[in-house]
Amino acid sequence: MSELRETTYLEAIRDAMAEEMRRDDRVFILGEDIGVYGGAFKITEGFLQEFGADRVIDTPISEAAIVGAAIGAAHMGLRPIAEMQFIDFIAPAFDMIVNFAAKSRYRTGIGAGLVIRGPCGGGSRSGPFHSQNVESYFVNVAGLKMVAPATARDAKGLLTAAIRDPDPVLYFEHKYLYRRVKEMLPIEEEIVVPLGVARTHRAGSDLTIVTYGGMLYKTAEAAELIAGEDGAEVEVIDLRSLRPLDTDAIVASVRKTGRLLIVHEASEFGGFAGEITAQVSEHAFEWLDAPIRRVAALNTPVPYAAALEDYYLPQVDDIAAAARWLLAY
Amino acid sequence: MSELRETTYLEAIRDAMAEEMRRDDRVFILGEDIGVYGGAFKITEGFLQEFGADRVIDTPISEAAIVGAAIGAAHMGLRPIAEMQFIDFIAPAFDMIVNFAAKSRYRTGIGAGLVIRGPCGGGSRSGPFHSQNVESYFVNVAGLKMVAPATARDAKGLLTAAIRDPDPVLYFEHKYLYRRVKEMLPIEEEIVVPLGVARTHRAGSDLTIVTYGGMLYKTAEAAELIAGEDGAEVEVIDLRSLRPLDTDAIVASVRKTGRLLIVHEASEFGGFAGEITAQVSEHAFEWLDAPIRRVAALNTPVPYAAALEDYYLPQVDDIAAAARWLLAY
Amino acid sequence: MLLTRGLEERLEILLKQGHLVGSIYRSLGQEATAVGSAFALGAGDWLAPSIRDMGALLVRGLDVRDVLRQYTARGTSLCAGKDNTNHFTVPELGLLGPISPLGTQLCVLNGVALAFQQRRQSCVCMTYQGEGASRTSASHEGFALAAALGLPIVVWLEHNRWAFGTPSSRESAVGDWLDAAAMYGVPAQSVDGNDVVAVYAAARTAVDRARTGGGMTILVAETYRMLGHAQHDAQKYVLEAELEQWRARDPIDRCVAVLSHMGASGAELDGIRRTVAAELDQAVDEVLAEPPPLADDARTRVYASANLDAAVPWTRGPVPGYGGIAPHVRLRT
Amino acid sequence: MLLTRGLEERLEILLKQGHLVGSIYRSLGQEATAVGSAFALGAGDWLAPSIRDMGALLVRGLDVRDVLRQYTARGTSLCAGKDNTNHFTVPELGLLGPISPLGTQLCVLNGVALAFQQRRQSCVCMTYQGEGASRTSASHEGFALAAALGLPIVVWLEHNRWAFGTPSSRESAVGDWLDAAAMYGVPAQSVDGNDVVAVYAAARTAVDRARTGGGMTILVAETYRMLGHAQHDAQKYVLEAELEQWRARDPIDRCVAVLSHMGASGAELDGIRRTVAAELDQAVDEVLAEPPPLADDARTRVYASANLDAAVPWTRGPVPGYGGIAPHVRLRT
Ligand SMILES: Cc1ncc(C[n+]2csc(CCOP(=O)(O)OP(=O)(O)O)c2C)c(N)n1
Ligand SMILES: Cc1ncc(C[n+]2csc(CCOP(=O)(O)OP(=O)(O)O)c2C)c(N)n1
Ligand SMILES: [Mg+2]
Ligand SMILES: [Mg+2]
Repeated sequence: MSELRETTYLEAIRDAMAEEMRRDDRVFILGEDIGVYGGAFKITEGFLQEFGADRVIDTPISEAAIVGAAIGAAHMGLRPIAEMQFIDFIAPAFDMIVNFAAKSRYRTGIGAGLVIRGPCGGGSRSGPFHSQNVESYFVNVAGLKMVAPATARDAKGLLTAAIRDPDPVLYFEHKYLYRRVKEMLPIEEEIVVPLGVARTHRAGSDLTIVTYGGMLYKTAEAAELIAGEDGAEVEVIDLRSLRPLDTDAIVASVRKTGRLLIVHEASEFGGFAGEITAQVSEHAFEWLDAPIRRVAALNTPVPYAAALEDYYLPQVDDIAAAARWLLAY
Repeated sequence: MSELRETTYLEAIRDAMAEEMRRDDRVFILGEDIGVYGGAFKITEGFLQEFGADRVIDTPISEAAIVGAAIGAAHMGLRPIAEMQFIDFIAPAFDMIVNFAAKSRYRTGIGAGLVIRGPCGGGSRSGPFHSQNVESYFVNVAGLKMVAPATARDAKGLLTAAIRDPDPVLYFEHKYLYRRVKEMLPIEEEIVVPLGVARTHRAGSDLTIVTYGGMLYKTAEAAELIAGEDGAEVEVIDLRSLRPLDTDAIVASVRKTGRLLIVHEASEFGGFAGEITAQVSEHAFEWLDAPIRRVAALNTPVPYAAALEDYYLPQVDDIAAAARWLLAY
Repeated sequence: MLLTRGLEERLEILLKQGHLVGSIYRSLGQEATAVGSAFALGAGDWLAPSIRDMGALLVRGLDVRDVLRQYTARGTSLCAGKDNTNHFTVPELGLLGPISPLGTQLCVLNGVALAFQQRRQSCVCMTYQGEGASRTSASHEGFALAAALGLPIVVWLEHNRWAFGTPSSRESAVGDWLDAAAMYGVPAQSVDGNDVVAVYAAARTAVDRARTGGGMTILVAETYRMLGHAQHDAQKYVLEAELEQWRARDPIDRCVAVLSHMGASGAELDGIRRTVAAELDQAVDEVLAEPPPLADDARTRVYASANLDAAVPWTRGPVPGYGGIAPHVRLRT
Repeated sequence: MLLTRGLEERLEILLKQGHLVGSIYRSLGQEATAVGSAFALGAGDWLAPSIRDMGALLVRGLDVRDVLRQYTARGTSLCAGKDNTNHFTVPELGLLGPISPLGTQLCVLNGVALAFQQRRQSCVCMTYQGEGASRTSASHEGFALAAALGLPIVVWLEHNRWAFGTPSSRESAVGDWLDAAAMYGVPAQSVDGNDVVAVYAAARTAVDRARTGGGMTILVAETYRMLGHAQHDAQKYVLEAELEQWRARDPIDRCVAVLSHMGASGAELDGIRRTVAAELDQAVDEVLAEPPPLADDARTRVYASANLDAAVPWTRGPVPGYGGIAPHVRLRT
């Protein structure tokens, strides 16, 4: 077994990119301030020195052009990683993603194997434009894949898999976890987490909670609370991939527990919980002993002030209350 | 009672705009080729002559700038209607819509009462970029309203309401219906259909089908088929508004029939049916006698060839098969 | 140019006959820009034509049958019937097709050029854009990035006076489109877009510059769109006098004049015309005999893995039921 | 300019003291551009400052307390604690704030100018944009539309040599930013952005042109960003010699020199400094005493109608249950 090192979520992202760039010279990264400056969050610190300006490309402030160039380079067999300085700034590249990247293989037979990654999520008092969760913008777009790691291991393993994937992958990294989440990971050993496979974070037989990304930790905390105080065992499923979605894992768990709660950080209305509800409704209706419920953010933009943002975001108490409601149902 | 005239869906849209422009000089329209040319579908034919170049503004090909200007004009108290030549081209304006228009009131207290409208939908062999249904891009974005009329009366009434509404409204007009759908409508009489209120297109007690936009007609046809052949009565609810969503109407119907089918023309995965399923799951779980099911398009882009597009789109037979499955459940 | 014009005329006939639906964006009057410029590229170079550059596709070696197949939505078409109009992406021919949202293609071609640059290949990219499209967001970002990175790319701005149904002078305040280049800090040149030889010469210079590390060049083709935007546009808004003026500058007539001047005989030219017509006749017959795609193919090729093909709708299985998992297994227990 | 600089220094202190989170984008060294230009506007005109134009906000009459309230997320702030940094939209002062995605603000200001144009009001709009932002898609569309429609608008391109942590020369091939204007076919002029009088003069000319129907002008302010992008950026990538050079051109020092030359005494100037400091001290004390917003206000003002306020999460009601409709009414019947 190889040596272990404490690795933050942020370092896991950096390591995945650096290791893939060392292994495969087709991998390169492009984005704003990633070279000379080393990235807004210093994720690509030292990359320019190690890999050179050909593979660590500082671009103009132009997200559409960044994604576009990644698509073209992917057509040529390269493996581009396009960084959005904040995932909120994926919006100007929306057209390139949903119309060019997503539809490329279907229309032409030529794929666009690229990764678009960037910091998402709230909790860090960053206001309406640096806190968003954007998965729902893309959830109805066939041709895209989407992942949202919650642990350092998954951050590394999913990014490695995404870089190698022949299809366009949106990789949502939660900035609140960057330096808060740490894990012992093997040094220089390849970790690959396949896209489309959920992970059972905590086993249980009384209630299934499906979540992903930043909400994993609050969910796990609520599950422990309930185990301690109520003696009920909550199964926590960390989706990791949103598309492809591991419907089998969700359905199997719900068929076991008979109860489902879905937790996500994006606003409730039109959020990803809807698709999960529809899938479970179709695949496990007869096993349901209670309504499928969801805990998600308010149906508003993300507010700035601490009191407002805390109110806006789902909290451990919300998850625990919902879980208890379902358990008592 | 005022005189009636046969009015196509397209004419209803034109009439709504022209009448509002006559009534209220704050209303104006901007977009590509809407002035000199009269619009790609000739909806604004004659507008330049009647209302002048100040209120019928030919813009450069720049959807972001069009929406941006509409926001600024709305801030100043005007009531802009921004036309997207095809609704597919709303993608380059995505950032302006979700980040500027939608969040404006929340952030600043100043609203952006504007309408963005354009032809959506398939069935006319227009290929992957002139056939899309784009509602899911926006469904998780608080601050927006969205409507999708199916009848000529609703096309007129919803557009009038949208123009008068103080919030940003996305108005999806189905191009397949433009000249195929006709109705007798009063001449020069104001029709206002409030946003957020669904319409029971057909009453029934055995099964609820919720749909909107282009799929209303196929759904209604399937309902008639089943009434004739199976003797079961299907209730067809035409949502008209997607946001605000008339959850009460849906829930009331499902509580009555115990069975729900959702039909939409966009791809299934991540489509609007998810949100409806989640709402019904929350509000009417105990009334459900069968799983909530959905009929929607394939999880692919919209293909061009007739055989492919027909396969891609939900058809009357699909709706009838699903309905029968639910009725038999 | 004769082939281009002939092919587009066949497409119009096929449309009238009901063999194809949708739009044809004719390049009538602009053939010289597409054809002359494409000849300046070599093997390994990439070309990204807009919808009005049929000629460039043909010069790069696209088979007229492939064009016909795509327009008539044959199952044998390069895109398997899934896309339409002039969207041809053919890596073997170095062709990158557009998608409909204008301006985006340049951004993607940048990535191709970037690959050349990274691999130290001395290959070049060329693309085209209407003056209307130059106002789009994507176009601007594409230009700016190509300029900033010094990519080996040549961009034609086709100033054909129109954008759909609106004169481009109404949609912009630009006087001389050559100025547009200044914003990006790259060399630029104006060319008579209806003169195939002048087009070639300018393209050649720009291509050579890009090939030798000189970065992007912007070339402005001064030309005119002689027909409506597409078939459904009768172009009623155009002054006949203006058309007349430009008809006198027809690129084929001018080329014929030059060739005659250089000694080509009428018989030789007629021979070429006949060859082209025969080729087109045969191609049309051949393609029309080919089958449409199979409906079920609508499900495939969304992702690289066939496991991720779209499922057959549950309503279309022999017995309705969800993918092997019958929801009613535990029915009312 | 003194007020701007003083206010930004207070914000830095407040940040260090933990009274505010998030970023402060200092305008150190660039105050003259914002201040001088804003003075060229009159009542009824609108101004849309970027994040580095604090001075323009103050000139237009924004209360320093409102700035402090927003940064420290008071419930009393103009945005009710919902937005941050220099995003101030205040119709009564003719202020349109930016949102974070760069370039978008110009597009929206166009709409304000359009309203003036439609109503035949002789009012004018002015806005600012970094050279980095000028590469964005929205910026381009905004310029192009304003030019095409001849809108009464003045746009400052603040060429401060940097875009976040990257020299702008690395992000573009533009030599002279004045050239950027050519693309849109409108008049343009370069200005010493650190000379408040020169800025005012150029702004005045452009504003007058816009007011009298002459359309858009682009003004390039040659200046320098003397600090990092935001607080978290220590600007390690900047050469000290370059900073030294620009420090010698500090806009306040230069303005003081001019005033002294015109006869202002040291005592007078010190008096102004003291007044500014006192005003700021008082404002800080006042604002810090004000309360944060109430959590529940997070739900409001998404739509015009309070009926559409976000619901209280069902998990937070006294008895969990969905908005009056108890799902278990028919429980296991
Ligand atoms: C983003 C976007 N908006 C609108 C359209 C619709 N549209 C297709 S072609 C066209 C006019 C193009 O004019 P120009 O770029 O000058 O090219 P030309 O047709 O003159 O060759 C328009 C508006 C589009 N394809 N993409
Ligand atoms: C669309 C978009 N992409 C990225 C960012 C992140 N960002 C904020 S400021 C900035 C640099 C801006 O540079 P410039 O426009 O020159 O303004 P300056 O800071 O120099 O005043 C970047 C990249 C953003 N705000 N918007
Ligand atoms: Mg044109
Ligand atoms: Mg700058």
